[in-house]
Amino acid sequence: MSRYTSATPEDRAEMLAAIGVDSVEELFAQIPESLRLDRPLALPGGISEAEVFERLAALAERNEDAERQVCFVGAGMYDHYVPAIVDAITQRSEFLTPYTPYQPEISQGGLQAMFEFQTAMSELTGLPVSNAGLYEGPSSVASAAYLAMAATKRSRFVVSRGLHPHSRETLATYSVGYGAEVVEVGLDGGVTDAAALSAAVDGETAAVFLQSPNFLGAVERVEELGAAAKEHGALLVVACDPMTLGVLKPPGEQGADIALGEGQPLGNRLDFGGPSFGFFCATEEQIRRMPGRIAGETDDVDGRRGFVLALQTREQHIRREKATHNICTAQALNALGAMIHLAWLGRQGFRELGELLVRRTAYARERLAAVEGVELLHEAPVAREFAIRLDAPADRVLDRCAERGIAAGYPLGREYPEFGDGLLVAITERRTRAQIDELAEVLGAAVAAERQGVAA
Amino acid sequence: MSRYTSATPEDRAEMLAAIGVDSVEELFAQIPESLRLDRPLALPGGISEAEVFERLAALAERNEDAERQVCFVGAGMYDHYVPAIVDAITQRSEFLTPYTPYQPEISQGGLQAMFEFQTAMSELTGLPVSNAGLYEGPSSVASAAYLAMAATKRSRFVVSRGLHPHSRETLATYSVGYGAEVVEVGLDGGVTDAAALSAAVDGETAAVFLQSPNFLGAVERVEELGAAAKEHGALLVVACDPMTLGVLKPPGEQGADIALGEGQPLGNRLDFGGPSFGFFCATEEQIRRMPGRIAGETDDVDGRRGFVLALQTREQHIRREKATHNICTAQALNALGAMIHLAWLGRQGFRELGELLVRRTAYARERLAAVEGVELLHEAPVAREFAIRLDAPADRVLDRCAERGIAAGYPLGREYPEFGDGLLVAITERRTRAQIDELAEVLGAAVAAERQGVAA
Amino acid sequence: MAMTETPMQAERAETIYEKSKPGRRAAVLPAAEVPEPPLVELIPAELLRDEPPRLPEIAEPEIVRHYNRLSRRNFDLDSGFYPLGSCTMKHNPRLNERVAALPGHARLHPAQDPKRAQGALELMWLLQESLSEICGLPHVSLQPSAGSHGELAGLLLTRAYHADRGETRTKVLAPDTSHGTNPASVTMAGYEVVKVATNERGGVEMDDLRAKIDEDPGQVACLMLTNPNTLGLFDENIAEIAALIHEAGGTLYYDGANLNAVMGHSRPGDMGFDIVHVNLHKSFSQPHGGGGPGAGPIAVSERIEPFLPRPQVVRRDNNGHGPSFDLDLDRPKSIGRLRGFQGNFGVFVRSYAYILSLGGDGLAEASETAVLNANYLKARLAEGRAAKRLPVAFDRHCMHEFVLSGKPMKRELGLATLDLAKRLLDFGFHPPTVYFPLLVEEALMIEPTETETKESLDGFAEAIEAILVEAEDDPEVAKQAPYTTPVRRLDEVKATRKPVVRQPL
Amino acid sequence: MAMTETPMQAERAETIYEKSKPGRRAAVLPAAEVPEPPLVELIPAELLRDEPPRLPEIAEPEIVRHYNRLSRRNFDLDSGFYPLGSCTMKHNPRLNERVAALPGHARLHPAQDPKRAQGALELMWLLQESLSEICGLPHVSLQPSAGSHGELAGLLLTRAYHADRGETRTKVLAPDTSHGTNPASVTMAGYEVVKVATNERGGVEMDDLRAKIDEDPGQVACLMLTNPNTLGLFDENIAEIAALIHEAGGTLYYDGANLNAVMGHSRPGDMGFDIVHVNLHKSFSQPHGGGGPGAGPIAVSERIEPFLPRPQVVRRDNNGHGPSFDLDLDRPKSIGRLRGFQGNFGVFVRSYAYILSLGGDGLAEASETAVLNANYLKARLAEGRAAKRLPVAFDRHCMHEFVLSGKPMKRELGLATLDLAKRLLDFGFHPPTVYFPLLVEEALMIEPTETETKESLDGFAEAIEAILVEAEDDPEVAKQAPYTTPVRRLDEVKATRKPVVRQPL
Ligand SMILES: Cc1ncc(COP(=O)(O)O)c(C=O)c1O
Ligand SMILES: Cc1ncc(COP(=O)(O)O)c(C=O)c1O
Repeated sequence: MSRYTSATPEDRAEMLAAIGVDSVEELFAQIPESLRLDRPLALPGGISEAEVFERLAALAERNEDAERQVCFVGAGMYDHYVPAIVDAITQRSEFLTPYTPYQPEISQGGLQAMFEFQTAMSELTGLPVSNAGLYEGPSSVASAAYLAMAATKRSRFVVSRGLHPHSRETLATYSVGYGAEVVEVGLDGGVTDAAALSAAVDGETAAVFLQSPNFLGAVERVEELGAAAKEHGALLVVACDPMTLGVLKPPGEQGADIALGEGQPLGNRLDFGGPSFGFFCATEEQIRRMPGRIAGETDDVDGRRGFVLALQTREQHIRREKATHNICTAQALNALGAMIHLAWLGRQGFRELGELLVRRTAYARERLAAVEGVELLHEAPVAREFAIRLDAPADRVLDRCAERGIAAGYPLGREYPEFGDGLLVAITERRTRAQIDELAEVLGAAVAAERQGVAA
Repeated sequence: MSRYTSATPEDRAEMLAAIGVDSVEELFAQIPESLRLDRPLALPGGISEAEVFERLAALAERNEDAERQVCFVGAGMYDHYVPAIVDAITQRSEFLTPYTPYQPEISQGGLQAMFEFQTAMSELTGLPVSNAGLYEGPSSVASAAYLAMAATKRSRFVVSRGLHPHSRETLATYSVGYGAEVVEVGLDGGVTDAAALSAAVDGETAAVFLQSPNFLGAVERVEELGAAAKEHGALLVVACDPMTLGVLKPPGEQGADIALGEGQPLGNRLDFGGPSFGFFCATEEQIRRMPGRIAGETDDVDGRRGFVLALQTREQHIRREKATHNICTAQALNALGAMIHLAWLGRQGFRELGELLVRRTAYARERLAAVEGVELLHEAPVAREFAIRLDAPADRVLDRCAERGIAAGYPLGREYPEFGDGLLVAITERRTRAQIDELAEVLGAAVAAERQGVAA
Repeated sequence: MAMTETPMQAERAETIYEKSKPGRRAAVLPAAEVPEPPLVELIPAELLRDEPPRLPEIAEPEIVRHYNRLSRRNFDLDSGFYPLGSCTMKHNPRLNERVAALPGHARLHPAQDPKRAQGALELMWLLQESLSEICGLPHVSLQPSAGSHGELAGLLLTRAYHADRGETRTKVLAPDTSHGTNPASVTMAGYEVVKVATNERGGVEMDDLRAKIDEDPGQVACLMLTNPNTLGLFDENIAEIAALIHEAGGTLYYDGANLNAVMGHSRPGDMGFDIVHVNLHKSFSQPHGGGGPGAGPIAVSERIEPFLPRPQVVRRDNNGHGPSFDLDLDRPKSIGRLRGFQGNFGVFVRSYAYILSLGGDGLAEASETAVLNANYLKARLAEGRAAKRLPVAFDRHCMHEFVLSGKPMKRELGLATLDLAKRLLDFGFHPPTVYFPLLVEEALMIEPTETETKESLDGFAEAIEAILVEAEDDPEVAKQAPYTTPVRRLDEVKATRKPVVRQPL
Repeated sequence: MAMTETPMQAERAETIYEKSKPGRRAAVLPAAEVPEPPLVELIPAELLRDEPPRLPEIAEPEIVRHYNRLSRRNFDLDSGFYPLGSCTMKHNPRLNERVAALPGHARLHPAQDPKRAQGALELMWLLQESLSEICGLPHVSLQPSAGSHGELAGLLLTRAYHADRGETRTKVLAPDTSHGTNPASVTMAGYEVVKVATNERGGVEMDDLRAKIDEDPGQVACLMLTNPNTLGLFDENIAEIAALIHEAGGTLYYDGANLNAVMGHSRPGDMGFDIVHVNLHKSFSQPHGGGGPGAGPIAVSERIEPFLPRPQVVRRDNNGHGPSFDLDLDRPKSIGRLRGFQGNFGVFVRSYAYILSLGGDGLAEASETAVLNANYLKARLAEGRAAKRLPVAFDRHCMHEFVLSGKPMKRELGLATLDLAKRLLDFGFHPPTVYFPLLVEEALMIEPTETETKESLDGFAEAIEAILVEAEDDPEVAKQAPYTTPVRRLDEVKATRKPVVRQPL
């Protein structure tokens, strides 16, 4: 009997008797002898809770996390401060342990929270319809492509090179299954090449994919870029960073049919990449093509206000092969965390946070641009992240900074060979002016050392 | 408006109007001008949650806690593993935030938990009555003295030197108020000097105080020592370590009238000394003289089982100057943590844990005794802690061990000058054989270095 | 049945937006510390937002109260028995939450240089190794975010595998008992679903399978199976099924949602499966969170390995200089990424902690007890009225779950499975999965899991009996149920006809 | 009023012992790793226990369910309005829990060498400094575990102070409005309580005070006051009171339970108090935990300082080598220890986090809003029926709380204060403190605190009105209340007559 099971020898005897067998083995007899594992699993035996804790604490010790390093790395996930009430509430059994709310009468807490979350995301993006969340950012982009195919009966996607590399790779992976073609449009001066984009969009194009701020941190002129899509009847899909939407014009006001993105900055920790959630908002026209759960308001038999999973006829458990998507288990708890964080920030706080990010980012950008051996990779306006070019090998410079306790940024070289020694630097409200000044000093020293070929 | 208050300017205006004043200052006018603070408090202004977190994390960083050091220090508080369910449950708002359960109809959760806790402590100590907890161990000893005075109408206490120094000091402090005399009886071979004790007890003695295992870790022969108390009609008060009561004979079976102690080992973290709780159990005769809250079972008007604060007529809020004690707010949440820990250990686990401690302690004692320059301070039987004597200055040896990441024990010298270079070494289930072996090696090296006068 | 409102029913649902009041706030932000020019000097006016989003304005105490109150309107696993078939609602250990929250895990940036994230990569590698052993397949990718994501991955792997051999195949076979995500994934992967019938023992109808294959073996890309299947029955013909599919050149996909039945007893790899997904939020105790997060790692055979998603966690031996761990991106035949970064790492921490806690023996014992509990409850429900009103769909020993049919109950008492489910709510139980699998009329799919006590199982059986007794006397009681829940039956049609999916502001 | 059982009422309370079944367990322990001789070879048989204590035997899932279910039988601050007079039920920030749980705090051994616990000692010193500034007194000891512990400390300090001057004094004065812990502490400290009357403004009756002092000034050891007092009224004569006591050679003790009214506005030290206790679990947001933990630090004047408990946290300047912090044990005149180790450190962390969060300005704003909320609610209750039925005991502006008298309500409607309190439970409110202070007949003591919204205060006033309206129509409704709570009125007499204080096993 393990710590989590309760069947005592007496229980087992009674239960077997009720079943009418002599042993549990008899129950497993339906598995052909030849397919039964004739040895114990080659895994260590169980250990005590204290030992499990020590084992995992020892592994965690070997990671340089944002508590040990000053973290200027972003690239889609950011070291924001998650308020204590987010953990306190999301760790309540009532939110942590239930399944997807298939029985609405006993799931009003989760359903109403989804409804509140949908409202918040709709407000952020400026689009009327939001679902209750998808896995994460990049796969949400691929999901939007699936919707666009259904909506337009076309199968060609035009994608800005400013879209997160993971989003582009994921879209490519899915598109093999979709039988769709993906055409990429390059960048110019840090932003999507407008001319190339309108040239690339045609009558076969199902959707145009932009990101703003884009991967290089540049705020895109979405409305102008989107014109080509409108012209050819393609959907305009805009990936965005939710934390910038307190200050930046929402995609919905710039002609986006779909606005989506990585939700981690809202109430979710870094967790080495997950779990977080993807948000997904759209116009009214698309509501019946939306992927994922959607909570809706309704009444009970006595006229009480209540919430249910709406439009389930879109979903796999009802519509099977004709479903708008295959997603089932998603990221409800992560979306709840986002909602609590947004409620905590509130209307004023959310805007102030956006302003804080823009101003500290401007300060950091100016500060680093002034460093010897560092120059801006582009001059386009930025909100909370920006790209620089180092006059030294980025990986070696990053190592030197890391030795001094600073994660200086995300190296662009691998995904953007054209920016071989490019570095992406991200700012959150946790990054103080003092830390930014220290980054400038440390980065400058590292670049200088590399140029003088000093051994690290 | 702070983050925790809600009164907007509009609210304030409406509220002031309803009150019929123009400003809040008018409400403060009842404080004589001369007594009103005419300047802001000389404290820094408020800061954001993230900043408070960073500030306190930085302070915490400067402590060498049991996660950074291998901790063999005990002396009343021990580095046991507190199971995760303890935090998960005690952090629920429903347990964390209510006041003392004065309204039983809406406090059944807390009251039943107290009742369950009382049952557990009664089982551990072998005494029929337990309260719901006091502040911590040492002040519980002083509270027992107050009870003994009321029960015997005497005011003389005989105390073993084996009682925790903090308990003896606290008893001395309170006794000034009680107008009582405290007589101390020495140790012989690590245990209370039986002859000296019976000589010290007389017809004026209100109570005899023993601790088992005593401060040097030795298991006392409580029954024999207690005989003197019985003979003279004094109460026998036994302080004990709850973690040893799975294997050691309970005080209640050795003639104790009162069994009490520091509850920290049960479900409470070290917290640099508190909050924890004191447990306090007694015979039926003493029930109406008990200090602190006691939950009792009863029925509601419909015959439903329920729980209330029983025997409140003992307490200060009813009896005022005639109360059995002045305690009001105690340590309910800490006692709940203890109950959850005990339920998690369960009847079998609790005994097994006791056995584990006894065996690892025996191993450690043997291992250290074999170290050059280390000898046992006494040969008496021990359960989870033992005393050794170092052939070198204890403080310097401890420093050397600390430099190697080991908190080797508690130095006896300050409180027991007679054991100048004595060291008290404590074992918990977290201290592995490997760590014990490492302690032997490091301690040996430190002693050797000191003897050779090697500079640290 | 009392129709007076319960205290909770009496309080009307109010959203946090309705509790908002201009000027209130919870968050206080750090000072800017840097120059504060007007934003327009930093970002062109036309790219700026005019009005901030209308998020709620409310101070912290009321936010906490709002969500605490909301939480009490949820039934959860820590409240009581939750025999939701196919969902494996087993105990969620708090230890797992504790270790997942360690800063070394929780605050580790996903783009951290692998050499500075060795602990995380080793943990992932150890989890891969454990799942590989449990599934009996040599290679594992942790990347998929949930079961359905794993299914899609498996089908894309199948496509890549065939493409690599110069083949294009169009059909994916799946039994009519399969879960909805299976056909949905098939479509997303660009395949056509071919349904395979179920035989009288609840397994795959072999003749139908052969027929469907023989139609055009060259078109058979894959067969997706759950084994034990969604009826809770182990398909004894699995070896032959595997042979047929492999003969046709297809891959065999194992939907691991029911892995909890066979851990340490039988392994998909040994059954002949090429690709397996594992729902860490089912068999490996990741809390369901009211609809996620989860994770759906996949284990695959040698021939599928070259195509696994990128990046892959690998262990390098550094010839003797002690092992190190890395993210391998250099995988030319890979299908590519399925998502951002490395997967739901926080879930990996919890599930690995669970595997460490139970160990190999504990996992086997868990499956054993899961099967024991299911068969015991099945036996209890073969007594009394349920025997006739709610017969088991396939009368044989089950594995970890079983399916009853409410058909007689509906015919004889006029009580639909839905009514029974709703009435169970008043008894404090979460209902079983209803109306799935589709081939069983008025289906009730019951999965107790290993972490339930005999007392809970008995209590559930007694509740079913009580409801049936009550219904013989007056079926209306159940038809109007529930009565004691925060809200009573809700108008789902309205919610779909005229959807209101956000708070109007 | 509906008398049908609520779902929660329907489930009979079962203790965890009643859910126990032999052989079940949650904990799995580490292997011994060392030789395992029979215990008798290590400890003499007669010192060993025969049978282990009969603790419950139950697996983890059911332990979690048990205590989660129990928790739902509690009303708490995060559930709703909790205007419990004198208890300062203000919001408990979760941030404080987070920082208290940091391993550097939570796993720090209290016997750690001070030079290896500098962070903790500095935090304690910073908290001492903050409380010193707030109280207007130069020295602070954090040692007392709660308010009543602080009271005892204050009286022992008074005794030591006088003894040091070769005086022995026997009397401690306290107003009849004082809290029960005051007289109880006086007795424990070996003094005799002398009650002082209250004047028509709710303050100390000066003539009575003079009389009590003049009886024998040399016997007056101390006067214990709460200011604002338990009526929520500030005693305008405090300066004169202080003068009288000091003239007589006594000390003036400030019961800080009501400090939340005056933070940043007025300071006990400036009022002339010698000794002050602060309830960190009231004014400084430490959660009450259903009856603790708390902490009751004391702030004292110069003349009392030499006698402060041991050890005392001190800051050493190390002539310029940067400050360090230490535990000072070398205090020859100290009254000694009041408890084990250094005090409730975890509480210090929370309260210091609270002080950092609000800052000096925020604390002043908190008191201001607390006073505003109290006066507003008082005004609301001076409207409608409450005006006549529940008149305020002393008709003047109050500070952070106020006291109503249910005397007319009882006379005119036959409704006791207790009935009103119980009926409030059905409206989802925690009742005020009742029957205290004693000098007000049928007293209701109401303290809303600053963290409540105007809406909550309005809702409470409306509930009172509704209950009074209802009572005019039928007082029985309230007399039988509550109806909707997990249990209804309980037989407290039985619990005291034949106390059952543990589960029989
Ligand atoms: C049999 C079966 N297959 C697949 C799935 C889909 O798994 P997930 O919800 O993790 O996407 C489920 C989950 O409900 C299931 O029960
Ligand atoms: C006025 C007053 N004085 C003293 C106390 C005692 O404080 P504590 O409960 O912290 O011992 C209280 C607490 O209820 C109080 O309200």
